Amino acid sequence: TPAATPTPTAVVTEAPTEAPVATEAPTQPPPPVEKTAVIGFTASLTGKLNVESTRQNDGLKLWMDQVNAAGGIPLADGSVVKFESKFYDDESNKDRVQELYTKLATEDKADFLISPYSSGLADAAAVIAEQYGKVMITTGAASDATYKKGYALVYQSYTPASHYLTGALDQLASLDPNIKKIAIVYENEKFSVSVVEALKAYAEGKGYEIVLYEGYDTGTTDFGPLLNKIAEAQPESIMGGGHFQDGSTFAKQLFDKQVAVKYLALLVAPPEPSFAELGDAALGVIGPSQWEPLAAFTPDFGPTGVELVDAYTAAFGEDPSYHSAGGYVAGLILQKAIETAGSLDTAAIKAALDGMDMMTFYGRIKFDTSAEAHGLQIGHDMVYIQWQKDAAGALVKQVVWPTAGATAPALFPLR
Amino acid sequence: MGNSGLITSLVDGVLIGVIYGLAAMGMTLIWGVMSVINLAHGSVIALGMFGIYLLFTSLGLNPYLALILVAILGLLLGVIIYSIAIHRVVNASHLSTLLATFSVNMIVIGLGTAIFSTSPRNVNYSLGNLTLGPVTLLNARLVAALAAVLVTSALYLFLYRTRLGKYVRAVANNRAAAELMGIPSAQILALSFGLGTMLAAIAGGLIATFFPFTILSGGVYELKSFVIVVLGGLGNPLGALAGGLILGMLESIIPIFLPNTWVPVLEFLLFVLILLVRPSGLFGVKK
Amino acid sequence: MSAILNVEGITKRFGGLQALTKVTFDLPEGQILGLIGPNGAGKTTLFNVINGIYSPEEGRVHFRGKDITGHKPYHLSRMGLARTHQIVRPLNGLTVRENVTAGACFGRENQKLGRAVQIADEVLEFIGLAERAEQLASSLNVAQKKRLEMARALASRPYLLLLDEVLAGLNSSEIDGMIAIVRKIRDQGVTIIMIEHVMKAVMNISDRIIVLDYGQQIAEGTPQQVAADTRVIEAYLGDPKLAERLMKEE
Amino acid sequence: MAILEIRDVTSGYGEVQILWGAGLTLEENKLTCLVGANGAGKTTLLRTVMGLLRPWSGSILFEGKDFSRVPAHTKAEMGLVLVPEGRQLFTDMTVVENLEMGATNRRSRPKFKDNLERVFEMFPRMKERANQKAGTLSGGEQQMLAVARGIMAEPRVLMIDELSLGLAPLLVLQLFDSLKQLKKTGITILLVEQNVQMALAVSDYGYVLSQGRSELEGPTRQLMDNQHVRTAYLGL
Amino acid sequence: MKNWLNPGLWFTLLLIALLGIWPILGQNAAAREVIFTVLLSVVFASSLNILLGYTGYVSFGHIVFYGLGGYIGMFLIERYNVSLWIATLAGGAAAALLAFLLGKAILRLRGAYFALATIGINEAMRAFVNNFAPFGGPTGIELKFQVYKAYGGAAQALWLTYYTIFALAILVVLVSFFIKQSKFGLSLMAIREDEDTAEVMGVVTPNAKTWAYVLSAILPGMVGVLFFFKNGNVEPGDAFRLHFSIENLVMVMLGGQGTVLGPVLGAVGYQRLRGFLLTNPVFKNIQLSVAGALLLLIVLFIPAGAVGWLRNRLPRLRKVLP
Ligand SMILES: Nc1ncnc2c1ncn2[C@@H]1O[C@H](COP(=O)(O)OP(=O)(O)OP(=O)(O)O)[C@@H](O)[C@H]1O
Ligand SMILES: Nc1ncnc2c1ncn2[C@@H]1O[C@H](COP(=O)(O)OP(=O)(O)OP(=O)(O)O)[C@@H](O)[C@H]1O
Ligand SMILES: [Mg+2]
Ligand SMILES: [Mg+2]
Repeated sequence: TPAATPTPTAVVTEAPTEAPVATEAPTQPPPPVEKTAVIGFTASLTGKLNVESTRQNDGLKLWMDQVNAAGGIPLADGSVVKFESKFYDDESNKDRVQELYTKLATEDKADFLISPYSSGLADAAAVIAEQYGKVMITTGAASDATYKKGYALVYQSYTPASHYLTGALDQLASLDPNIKKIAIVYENEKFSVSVVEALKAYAEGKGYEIVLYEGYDTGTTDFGPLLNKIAEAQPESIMGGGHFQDGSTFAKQLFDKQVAVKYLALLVAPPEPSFAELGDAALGVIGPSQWEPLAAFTPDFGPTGVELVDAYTAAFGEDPSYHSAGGYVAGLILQKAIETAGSLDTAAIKAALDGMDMMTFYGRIKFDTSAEAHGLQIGHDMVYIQWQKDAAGALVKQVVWPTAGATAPALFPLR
Repeated sequence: MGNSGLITSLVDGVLIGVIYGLAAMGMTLIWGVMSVINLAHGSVIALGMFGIYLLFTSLGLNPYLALILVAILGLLLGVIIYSIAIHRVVNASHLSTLLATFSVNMIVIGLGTAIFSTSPRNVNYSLGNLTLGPVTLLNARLVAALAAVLVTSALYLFLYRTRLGKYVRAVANNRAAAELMGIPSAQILALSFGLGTMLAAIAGGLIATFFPFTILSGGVYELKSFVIVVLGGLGNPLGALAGGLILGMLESIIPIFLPNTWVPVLEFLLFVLILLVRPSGLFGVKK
Repeated sequence: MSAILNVEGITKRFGGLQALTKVTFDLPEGQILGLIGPNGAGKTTLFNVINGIYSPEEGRVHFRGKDITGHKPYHLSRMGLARTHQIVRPLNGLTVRENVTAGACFGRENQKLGRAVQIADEVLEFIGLAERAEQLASSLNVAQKKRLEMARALASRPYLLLLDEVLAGLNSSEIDGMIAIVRKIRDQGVTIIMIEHVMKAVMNISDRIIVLDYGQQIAEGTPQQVAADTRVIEAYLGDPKLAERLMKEE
Repeated sequence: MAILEIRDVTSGYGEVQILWGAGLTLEENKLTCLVGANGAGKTTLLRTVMGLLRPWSGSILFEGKDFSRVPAHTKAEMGLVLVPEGRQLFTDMTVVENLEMGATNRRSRPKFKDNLERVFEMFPRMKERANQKAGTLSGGEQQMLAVARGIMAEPRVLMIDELSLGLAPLLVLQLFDSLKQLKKTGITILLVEQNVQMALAVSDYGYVLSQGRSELEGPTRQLMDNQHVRTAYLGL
Repeated sequence: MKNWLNPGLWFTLLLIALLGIWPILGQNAAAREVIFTVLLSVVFASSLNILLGYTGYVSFGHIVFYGLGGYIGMFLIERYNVSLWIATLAGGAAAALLAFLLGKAILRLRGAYFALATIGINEAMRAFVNNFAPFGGPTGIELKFQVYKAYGGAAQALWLTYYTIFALAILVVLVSFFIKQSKFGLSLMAIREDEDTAEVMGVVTPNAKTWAYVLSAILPGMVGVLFFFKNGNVEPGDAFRLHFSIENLVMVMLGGQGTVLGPVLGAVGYQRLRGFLLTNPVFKNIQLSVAGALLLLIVLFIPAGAVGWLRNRLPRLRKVLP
């Protein structure tokens, strides 16, 4: 029963040195057989994805430490399973992803796999997971395409890319129905393109006029030419972006150039805490987030948002970002599936995942089970944050959409 | 696109182009003098960025003052890199130096990632804006462009007006002969490498005053430097400046007519074309 | 005897510099033609025009009856025209045998590799480098490198051989050896043009001599005629008295 | 007085030994010549003296001081100048720039103008070609430039490897004549030549190098008159 | 022919055979993946060596052939459902064609200018593919998992690509050996030593260079298809990654350019070194710097590469180690 499961957060508040299983049991039965399950993945210790990947890795590590400290997960046969991780540096590129995942799946005898950060790397890893019949929970891999390739064992914890910015458009419509001119400016790369393609179709369906639809290359630092083009097109709203660096640079240069725009929503960058370093340039910028500490979901499994933030901050000395939450929730999904299955058997766990529908600190988790898009995340939704000023004039993040979860009204129009 | 748009684009192009030119100058100098293709160029640019960042954030130094320190450190770093990694192989087979600089790059990037991670940094220091008619400019960019022009002129005067500069050119042309003429070639080579590294570090430092960066950011400028070096002619510092300007203008003008993402296609095609038509560069003397 | 080479009115300029002016001559098969003249007179440039490195501004070159003006060097090599370089250019990273084998492979006979190696060994024997066959070309000394240049050219079995100062830098016994070799080559029926500043050799070996000065042909004839020509003495050979004075003076 | 003394030097390339104990002494203001068959090691000796090759053993004394470990550029600065085999010009620089590069040491700089005039007089062709890139000169012109550049350095000791290489007979005569003039201006000269007869004729003292060893030495007259020397070493 | 008896050839082949058979014997998938990476570089580096080592032309952007081959192959598999074999051949053919067309133009350039031009070509190609809709633009091309069914499932497909690359590795050694021993090889080496002289000697340099370029492009084009087929997707950034190109240059130099064994040793050594450091618990956090430092030491103390060093030390080996 779920109640008998020591949830990780419950343990953190207890003295971690005590073995919870032993103390809780009233009649001192022989200690249960302890199994160790290996979780394998690669992380980008070097290369361009290093930051996001490290946070994701930290989140996962927190989950694992908590479960292990809580004494592991009891299985149906009376044994308990604890976890151990094996991971290697994928250098943020695809060359060795398959080599390393194969090593994880075979030599290192990983029982479960977690994806690397980013859709591209996850894609390469998924083939191996599928081939060795290992369940893989992906995180940081939003691109829809991976889950439409016919995999049976790959499960997505992120909201798919196609949903990243559609909510922003809904918000815009509710803020000012008269705004019609949108510029979509995006990083010309797999993930961002899948986001804006969906956005574009959605916007056109709603009768918006796309005055500029243009990509920029990964690694762009000088947005001057693009900004001049935007200024010429005179959009009322700008949406798009890509990853942290280009997104924050874009926001900054847009501000420096004093381009007039009423609504600005960018991918990935705004939810990052360090986005605040932009100062006034950050003010009013909106961004979709997989998760926010502010978002007050009532979990039916795992810790609450507040508990997670406290534990994470204690462990790593910084606030968790949604990448951290993604790493954590990947573990949580696995935990729930093992508990439901009561064993480490792949078929049973697959069945548990297929049937999963739970509420966590991160939001709802449910997977598509159709043949066309098996494993695609369909339960989880994005929240939209905006940088605003608090009473003291410091920049703070507020959830501004959907209104149900909003912590403050949106600052509108931007400038 | 209207006239004001064009003017804005041109001004932007010039300002960024000068910086590109400065970044490329270090590469062209090292290449011209010792035929070393410096694959650590990008990482030195990144170190220049971090130099400014660290001096600014931890010592609170004014970034432009910090630039002087960064320049000196850059020179030293170059001399050290030369003595450890390059000197032994500078006469060995043509490509050994390529490997040596590649290794240096790996070491710097590896350590840099371990220390700084690849999260972007910002030098939060603003000089404000300047608005002239339709054009709005960041003062930081203006200052950077000016600084770049100054550094270029200084380098030019050094190479063509001073004895030491002539020695550098002589060593570049024939090392053994220079040695026979009483020119201490090893020191000259170390100095040249140091100067090249210094220029890269300065360029990095200036870029850091208006763009965010990571330890990997230098790579982009390294690639652009290759293009510029060819446009301007190998080993020609003024050519590098002109090449940088051309590149900067192309980058700001092409998007007026085509989607932004076609810029690199045209840029590199043009590059290959120029190589074929005028391999000695637009400003090199024709053979 | 028919002419193997006809040079008609060749003019070559480098920028403002007129390196060759209307150079014209015919070369009968089987002869040795000496080409002399002061430094910078245009001798090497003439070789470069004949074997296709430069194309001339004016004039034509015919080789064995065919117009070859502006043909690529590699075509001319296939047609039987070989040369050596004034400043030796061995293929340094290859062995002596490989150098010469390459000569045989891509020369007039366009030999298969196996046969080319045989030819190379024969030529090396002939030229006196046989025991160095396995050495890297870079480790040879000046005299040996000159021989290597010769060997490589010979291995291509040319009809016409252009020799650019093959005697420069050799001591007198080496020079004698080389002259003997050049004679033997001629005796095998190869026509030779030879640029040389070593007078005792040129005068000895040439059937005919052409003298260039500032790109112009200033004299032409048998060695005796040329040696007696006052313009040649003035521009090139120098006053014999000067030599005497030099030798005597303390 | 001996300005340069080379004692029992051994040296070579990689592991191949070329010099097996070569020695010679240059008297100040004298013209000394070094002859020997092709491959005897003359060039190797000059390179070793100059410091382009490291001596394996033996010593090199310049004005009585040990000089063996001094790098080439310091030697040049001190006035030991080599006109090398293969010329080693700055091919991408003009004739005049090459001559300027010759005059880099402290003693030569103030005399640059005078020396320039002097070499233009010696080699009028250099004046004609003053602004041509050295790499495009004819073989003989390059040789002239190499010698001229050596003279520009205002050397104390001038070592010339193969002075007459590739030069027209008339010019060779004039050049040997000029060497005698140079000697009078206080330059000590070491000449390596294949044109043995001429070299011995203009020199004061001669050495014969054979297979990396100094075989014979003596005033040039004596060497010339010695029949054994003539046939065995000079190929006359 | 007596060439066949060359011990160096057999040694090289034996080395590859031992490497290649090891995963097959134990049906060890982890080993297979490790060796796949190594063999990929063996093929790439040895091909590059034909141009770099034999002909003396440095191609920085050789990855363009790998990328283009990979794209063409993936396009055919995804769009027209052709078999892996045909796709692989097509990838090689596309690379060869590109090399042929390019060769006519850029091989006129020498030294650094050629090297730079190859960078330009690669970057232009990458930027172009990024904008080229039929190849999926920035999203690239993805294969359905279904595709592997035709080869008996994903596991079998991965083994098949492995056997193929194993065969290509053997092939590349044979090709580079026989080129080196041939008249064609001699013409390339003459060009390497002195192109003008080679021309004077009768080497038809434009043709020889172009064929060397084409030969050095084919196999990289083919392994590109194998690699991306195995990955299941291809994106511009992965296909035309300049850094990988330079790494392969490094391998050639490490092993010894211009030799048959050199690039093989270099590829094995470099990839295994990186692989070891990446997975070693002590080094994995600073693996890049450690690899860099080791590389630097090797470069400084044996700049001629392993085989070059051996050949210089023991000249008798010159004949034995081609
Ligand atoms: N590429 C070039 N550019 C400019 N001038 C050149 C070029 N090549 C040769 N010259 C000039 O043309 C003239 C003729 O040169 P060439 O090499 O033919 O002389 P040469 O008769 O062979 O002399 P030498 O006996 O010294 O070798 C020389 O004055 C030389 O400086
Ligand atoms: N770089 C080198 N590597 C190996 N051996 C060399 C090298 N340079 C010269 N040698 C060898 O050293 C020996 C002596 O050469 P050196 O050039 O000193 O002779 P030399 O007396 O100057 O001859 P020459 O009159 O031909 O110039 C020759 O046998 C030559 O093969
Ligand atoms: Mg000549
Ligand atoms: Mg010599």
